[in-house]
Amino acid sequence: MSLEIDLEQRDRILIVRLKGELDHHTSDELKKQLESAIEEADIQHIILSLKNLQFMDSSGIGVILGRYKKISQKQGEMVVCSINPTIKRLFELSGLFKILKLKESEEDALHMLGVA
Amino acid sequence: MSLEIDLEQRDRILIVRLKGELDHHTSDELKKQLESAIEEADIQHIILSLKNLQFMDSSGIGVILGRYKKISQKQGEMVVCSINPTIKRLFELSGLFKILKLKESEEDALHMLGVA
Amino acid sequence: MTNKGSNYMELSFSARSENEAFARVAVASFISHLDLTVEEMEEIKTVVSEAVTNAIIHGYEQDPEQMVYVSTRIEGEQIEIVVEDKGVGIENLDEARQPLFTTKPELERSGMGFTIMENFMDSVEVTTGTGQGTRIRMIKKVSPNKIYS
Amino acid sequence: MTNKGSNYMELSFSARSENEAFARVAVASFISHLDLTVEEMEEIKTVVSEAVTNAIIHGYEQDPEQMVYVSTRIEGEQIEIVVEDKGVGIENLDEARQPLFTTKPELERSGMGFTIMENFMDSVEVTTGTGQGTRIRMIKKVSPNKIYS
Ligand SMILES: Nc1ncnc2c1ncn2[C@@H]1O[C@H](COP(=O)(O)OP(=O)(O)O)[C@@H](O)[C@H]1O
Ligand SMILES: Nc1ncnc2c1ncn2[C@@H]1O[C@H](COP(=O)(O)OP(=O)(O)O)[C@@H](O)[C@H]1O
Repeated sequence: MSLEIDLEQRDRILIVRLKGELDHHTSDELKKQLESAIEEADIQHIILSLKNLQFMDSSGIGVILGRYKKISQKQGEMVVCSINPTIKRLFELSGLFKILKLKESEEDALHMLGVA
Repeated sequence: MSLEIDLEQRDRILIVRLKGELDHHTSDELKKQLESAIEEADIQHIILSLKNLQFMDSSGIGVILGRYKKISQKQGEMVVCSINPTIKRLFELSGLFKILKLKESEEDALHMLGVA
Repeated sequence: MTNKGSNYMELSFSARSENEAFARVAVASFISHLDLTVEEMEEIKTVVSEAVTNAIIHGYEQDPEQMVYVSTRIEGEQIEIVVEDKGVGIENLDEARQPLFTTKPELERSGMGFTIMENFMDSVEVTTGTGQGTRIRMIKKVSPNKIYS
Repeated sequence: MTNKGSNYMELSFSARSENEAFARVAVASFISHLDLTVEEMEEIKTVVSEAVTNAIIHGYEQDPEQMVYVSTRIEGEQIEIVVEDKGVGIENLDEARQPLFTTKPELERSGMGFTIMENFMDSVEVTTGTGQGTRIRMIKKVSPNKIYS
């Protein structure tokens, strides 16, 4: 059980779908892929779609905060959706909901960012 | 992941459906349930239906041999069906196919025992 | 290390990041017959992951020739998990336990490891010192119908 | 116990039958990144189960206060698994390794444990003696594209 990363671009929004386990070991690859997408594809907003993410620890928080810093320099927003209870508590403990929005579904998240 | 045992009786045939893992730890319970079925329900034949059995080691062989002895005293037969490759090799190594028949499906096994 | 009426396991492994998942799975499998809720199980996997990752990254600075030690004991109403390394140790523990404090921001560490352990477990005891390695002993109480017998 | 260029883990646990599944899962999880075939993985789980069950039933006669030891090393093209107990030991090893030979027919043992280990692994070495415990060292070669690096 490792991490599968699926990236989809819609306008300047990057939808990041994660499946499997996000820990220190798998976070490096995620960081690399997100960095090059943000640089090369001129991404402004990020939607983290975590329906199939079965595990995440604080290494995931680190990657998310790092990418948030990048897109907030471009006045971008970060939205997270379909999050399980334990991972939600990690986000709460870390104060992540002060800087990113929580939505039920990818659709809600896209809607919030102005995509119909 | 432990062992789920599902028993169904048709005439004097006992269909034993196993799900999960059959090892030394779980074999005791299986032995107990089969013993009382053979004694109390007047079983003559046994069909072992192993489609959902994910793991088995030589403890399973022991339980099967023990029950075979019981029903062969009543001129009963034992048939195994829906077996995976690794478990099939265990049966082969142990010479089990000399005393019990292998069939593709429960239907084939029932058919062989004269049930339509 | 007496074992009376309890179930005990200990485990050690190379300080490689691919073993973080192994450590979580091993502990989860060891306690699987306790029938914990999905959330209790997730919490335990998370704290094991935090402590083991810290041993690898901070304790050993990712030297794969070093070994990380994990043990789990199920006894009465509690699960005790110990994660230990023989690495550099922590100089200032009070500071280290603060939320968001990290000595490795360049690795994008969030500084939330200790905070998560404290929130997900009933007690967290740390024994450490410069050059003395670090030992984290964590306890979680489980509901009485899950008592090990 | 040097660790150069290899990935190593060792594990010990109470001699309780519920830990047989734990031992299989731990070894399988440790080697999971090697991408073995389903059958290779099943074979390894089976031999771990055989050796651990023997340690519990024969070596320790099910005394839950005793400990069983399992280690796994991934190195070059091979996986080495060692299962050890400090129990009664085996008096006549040649006899014990015969297919269908068992000293515990009353427990419905099939006497196939050693035969299965020998068939599923590339080599099986046994070190034992009355009162000296039993150590089983098993090796399985894996295909070159699965070499650990
Ligand atoms: N096993 C350890 N060995 C040495 N230092 C450690 C260890 N665990 C934690 N620390 C120190 O404590 C700090 C805080 O740890 P933690 O709260 O887990 O956050 P993070 O791992 O994100 O830095 C670390 O940055 C490190 O300086
Ligand atoms: N760890 C052990 N300690 C003591 N005796 C053992 C051990 N493993 C195997 N033996 C002996 O070898 C015999 C054959 O073992 P095996 O082939 O696994 O069959 P089984 O476990 O079904 O008896 C056992 O019956 C037992 O007498």
